Amino acid sequence: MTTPLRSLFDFNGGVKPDYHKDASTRLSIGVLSAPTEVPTELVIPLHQSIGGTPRPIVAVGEQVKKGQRIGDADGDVSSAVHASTSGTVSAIEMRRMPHPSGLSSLCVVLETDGRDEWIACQAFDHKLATPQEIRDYLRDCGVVGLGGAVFPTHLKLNADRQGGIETLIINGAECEPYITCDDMLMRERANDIVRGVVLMREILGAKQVRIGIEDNKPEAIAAMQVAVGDCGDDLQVVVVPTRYPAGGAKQLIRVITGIEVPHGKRSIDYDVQCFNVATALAIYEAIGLGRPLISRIVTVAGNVDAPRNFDVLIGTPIKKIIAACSPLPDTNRLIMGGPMMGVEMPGDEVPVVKATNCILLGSNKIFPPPAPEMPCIRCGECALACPADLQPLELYWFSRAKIFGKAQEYHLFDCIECGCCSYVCPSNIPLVDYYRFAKSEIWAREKEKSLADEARDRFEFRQFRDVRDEQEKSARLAARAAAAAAAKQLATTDTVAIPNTEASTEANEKAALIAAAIARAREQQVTATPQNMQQLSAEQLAEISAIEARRAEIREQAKPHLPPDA
Amino acid sequence: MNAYKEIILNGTWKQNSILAQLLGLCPLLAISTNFVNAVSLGLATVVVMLLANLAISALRSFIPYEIRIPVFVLVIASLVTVVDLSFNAFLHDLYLVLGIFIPLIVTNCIVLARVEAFAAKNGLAAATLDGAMMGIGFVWVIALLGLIREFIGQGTLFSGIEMIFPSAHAIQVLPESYPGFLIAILPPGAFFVLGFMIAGRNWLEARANERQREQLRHQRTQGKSGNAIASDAA
Amino acid sequence: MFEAILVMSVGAIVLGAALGYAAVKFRVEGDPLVEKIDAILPQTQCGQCSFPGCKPYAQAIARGEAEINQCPPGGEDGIRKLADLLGREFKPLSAEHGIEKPKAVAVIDEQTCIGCTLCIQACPVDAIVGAAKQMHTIIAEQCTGCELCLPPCPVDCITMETLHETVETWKWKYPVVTLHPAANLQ
Amino acid sequence: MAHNSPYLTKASSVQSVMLRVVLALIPGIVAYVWFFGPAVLIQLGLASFTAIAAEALVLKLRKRPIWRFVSDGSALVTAWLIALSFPPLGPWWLIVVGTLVAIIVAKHLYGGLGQNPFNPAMVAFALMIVAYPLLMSRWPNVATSINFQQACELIFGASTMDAITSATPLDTLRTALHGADASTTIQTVLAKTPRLGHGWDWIAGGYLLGGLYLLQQRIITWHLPTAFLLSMALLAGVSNQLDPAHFNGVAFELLSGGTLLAAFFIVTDPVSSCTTPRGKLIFAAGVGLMTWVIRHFGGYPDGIAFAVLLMNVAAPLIDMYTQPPVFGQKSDMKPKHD
Repeated sequence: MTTPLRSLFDFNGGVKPDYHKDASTRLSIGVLSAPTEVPTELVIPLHQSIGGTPRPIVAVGEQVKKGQRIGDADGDVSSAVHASTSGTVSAIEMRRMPHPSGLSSLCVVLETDGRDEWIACQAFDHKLATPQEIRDYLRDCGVVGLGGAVFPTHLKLNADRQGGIETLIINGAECEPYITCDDMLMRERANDIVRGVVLMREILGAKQVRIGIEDNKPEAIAAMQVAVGDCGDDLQVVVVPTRYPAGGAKQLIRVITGIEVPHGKRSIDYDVQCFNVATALAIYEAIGLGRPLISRIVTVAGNVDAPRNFDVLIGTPIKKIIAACSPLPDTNRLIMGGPMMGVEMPGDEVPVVKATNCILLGSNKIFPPPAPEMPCIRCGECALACPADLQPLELYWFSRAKIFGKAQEYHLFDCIECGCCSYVCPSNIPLVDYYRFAKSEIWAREKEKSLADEARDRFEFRQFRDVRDEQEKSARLAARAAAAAAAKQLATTDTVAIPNTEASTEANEKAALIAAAIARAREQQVTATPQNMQQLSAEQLAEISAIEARRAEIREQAKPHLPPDA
Repeated sequence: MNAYKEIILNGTWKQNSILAQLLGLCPLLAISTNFVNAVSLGLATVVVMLLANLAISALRSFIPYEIRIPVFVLVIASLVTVVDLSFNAFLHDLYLVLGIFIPLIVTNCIVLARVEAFAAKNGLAAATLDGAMMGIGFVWVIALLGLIREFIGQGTLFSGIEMIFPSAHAIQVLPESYPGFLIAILPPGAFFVLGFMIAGRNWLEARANERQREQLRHQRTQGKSGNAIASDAA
Repeated sequence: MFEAILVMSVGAIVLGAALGYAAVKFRVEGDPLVEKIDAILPQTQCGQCSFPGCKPYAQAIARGEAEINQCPPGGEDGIRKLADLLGREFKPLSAEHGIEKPKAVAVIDEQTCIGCTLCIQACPVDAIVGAAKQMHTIIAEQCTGCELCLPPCPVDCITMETLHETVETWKWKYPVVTLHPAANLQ
Repeated sequence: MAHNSPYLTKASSVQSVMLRVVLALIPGIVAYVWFFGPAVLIQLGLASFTAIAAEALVLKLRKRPIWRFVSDGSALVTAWLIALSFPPLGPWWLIVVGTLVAIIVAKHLYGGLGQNPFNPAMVAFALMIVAYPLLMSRWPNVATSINFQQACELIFGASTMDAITSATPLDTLRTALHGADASTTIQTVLAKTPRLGHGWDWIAGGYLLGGLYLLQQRIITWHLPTAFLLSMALLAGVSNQLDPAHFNGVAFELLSGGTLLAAFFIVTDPVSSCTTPRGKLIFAAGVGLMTWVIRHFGGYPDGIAFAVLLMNVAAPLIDMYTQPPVFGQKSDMKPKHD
């Protein structure tokens, strides 16, 4: 399958920054997942994909093997988490996340044993499985989109559709400067990727498959073409022009098929589905080899002596891989992701997660601090550069003035935060920061509003119920009084005292009950151990105390939000 | 007594019909090309406002709520007709210059606004004072505007004074060779000058507010050690 | 003279009649203002404003019977929004109604709870589940942090826990241009 | 907090944009000096000095960083546009007052760089032509050559100039056509002054050259100049066809007055014009239409300043209604499944 003759489409905007990709592609992918290289402690965050936070299913002190599931997906929009190597769970606690906030989230801390012992892996026969079984399997394998968005893959591999989809697109464009993890992956493991692609095609029933690669990666293109030729399936490698952000899923779909998927719509609605090359590999490993997602390729680049790609276990502290590349002394920031969309890390102890495609070291020399911000002169450069065809300058005015309604009207949420507008702005305005601010502010307000609405509804329902109960009660009393009156009329001789002080006696009774309960509670606290535990064996007691401990821990986790670590 | 003081202050400065409320701009902008015209129209407006407030305040308990506006307009129109006829009789030259703007006092929203907002709800003395003070607030602004526009526009003061006092003459302030800044006399000039006057007032007010806040803060920091009630009251 | 008076009178009568008719015919019914005020109030239903809930307070404001600065959970922001909506002057939060606190939720210490159901009755939004003599618990997502359950508890087993920022609730800050700080990595 | 992504930026700045605009004006200025003598250089100097001094003063009053904003070059662009649109032989105070108004009133009272709804240079021009219609028509006669010393004397008021000044070609025509003699036609005027408009075409050529440079540098887009020139040409062409006696031909209309200066340097002012592609077309076509209307039916010889200011008022509204469709919202995109 050679480069197709079919014409490509174009997307508006985009920029052509310096790519700096050569440096990190000189060496082959380094392996940091070998048993000897495994760090003594891995910190595996439970929340590593879009959607719900997985529930921990291991206990502190428990032995786990490599690939053992340690977190169960919470609902359908979530993805499982696995132990990256064998060892002992030393803690389940809040640890700092690779997130710009520097806040913590629940992590499983693994003390590795250096044996790197796999669980029993068994390939999955997707041909015999129902679509639902495939989805559940991939969810439990923790396969998520590895391009950076970490959207659970099982939600996109929707095999329910009758007759399959039209086009399956495999994204090997990798448009951000410095990042080369997909490039290296395609060069070195093209065959496995293609196997994954074939699996995906079979599941989706795609009529055609296009593997889009930017034309600045000739080695990757060549390797993929060889692999495609070997596999015997009619896949096509499509060479797309190099322009940032051609690797954005929507931009790549546009370039290859001409279809524009609007904000709020899924590409499946247009009969297209797009996956990253690394995701294809993960699918192959999950289905073909029965291995869950426990490692990924990470580029280390920027202010280092020896930029290189590594195969890294999820949960490895990033300082571990940085050290392998000898960082330069003037390094002053760590960025996860590329220079256009990456986020700054709060420190070098944070772990590699499924979203970590690149660790970029920055210095004032390679990423000079921006010149002072000047006022917007409405030059329109940003509008020309915007790949989403927005008017960034208008969004900037509205976000800056906090006129959020207007910002939404001007399609703020179509912004993909690619950074092209900030890149070209002659006034050095941090435009994307304004959009991020406006977006998170709008989300927070919407959430607050929905909570307030819910509280209002619940309050109003409660009031309604109180009134209804009152009415029912008075109706009941009236009925009883009527019955009593009737009885009185019948039994004229013996007068029965009808309790007309029902309410007050009721209250008194209640007070007495409460007093008794308090007394009981005090008693219980004094006699520390419950009665039924006296005749138990030592093992049983140990078990009970372990359960108590776990319970306490879960309670600790269930507490709404813990104060951030000092 | 304090209430009257407030009426005076409101009319001339705080609630000034032009600088604070931006009411009645049409005659203000059209007639303020020179000082004499400006003051003449301003005084005519004062007379109407004073009498209108007086009349409406006196009649207020007899006017049904629904038809109050037509009644107000009727009263104001009668008063304006009187003023119009007097101008025609005694200051005919000026009458010709001011032209339509004297009859148009009827529609000046300051007059109707004060009648509706104040005279219809307050006693005779307060209403009369309010009418006079609001009028004076209008007069001094239009006079200053006329003064500035005449000075910048043609370098004279009191031109046209002979229409009122035949023996008096305009004063040439700037040298005869001054080319004149035509735009000051044209309608845009009126907007510019008025804009600067409003800006000036806002600036003064902002400064006064700032000073007040400063004082409050000062008192509060002092009051912390003393009694809290005093600082709360302040 | 007579003619003039006649013309004016007829004009006055006709116009007066038209206005009188309009006043009856086009009277504005209902009060959408209450809804707008209620939308600004935080719906904690805490009663700190001295009204039994947010809606009654909104109605009181609309009638002009309550000040706009009586809602501590709404805070300064809320007062500002109300001031904007109603065209009233901004006032600092009135101290007698409480102080603005960070958002918190109630948590029941389940070891101490005796299952008296008093808190369940006090909760304005039904966010506490439990039955008589059974342990109670609070549905954290639905708790408005109104603190109304604290006083009735006979064993003081309910505490308020301040909500801290998490990775999910974290917000990007308003961009401010500052000089880049010195390197803070080793 | 350090700044966030993107960490890469393209090397461009407001300053470089403004300086390239200044550079683009130079060919026009060279032609100007060639035909009308060095007087315009004096005006350029006066305007530049006044603009920068006023800018620095206002920035100081507004407590803004002075050097950062003075060095952005925007005041210089305004000053040069004023100098090129004002008559070269006008008295010194004319251009000084004009520049002061542009910088202080039209620019800084609205909030400074990027905030002005009106084009400052055109505000200055409009204000001064309304205030001093006679002085604003003191253009040198192409035929008479004026040296530097004479120009100084004229500008700084040491001599009178009636002998050597003349009206602009547009003014000449307008005065003649709207005069008492109803039989006057363009042809009779041209017969009397055969060299009418001579020299202006070369200056216009200079501006065109500068404009092409700006297009090549991607500082301006094609929309604004093209729509402006096309609408002018269309109107001139049609009216000239219908009534050649009273309406100028396309060439005369485009090459005289400030048409080309406006097309590439004034209409294209990004701050006060439209920013959406369709908006730009509407905006510039509107300026063209109004310019033509004012030239032929209005009270002033050239209507560009008024036309630009009027369209400036409408620019935000036009922008609002011409928002381009965002990615995925083009009408032909329909999902296959819902």
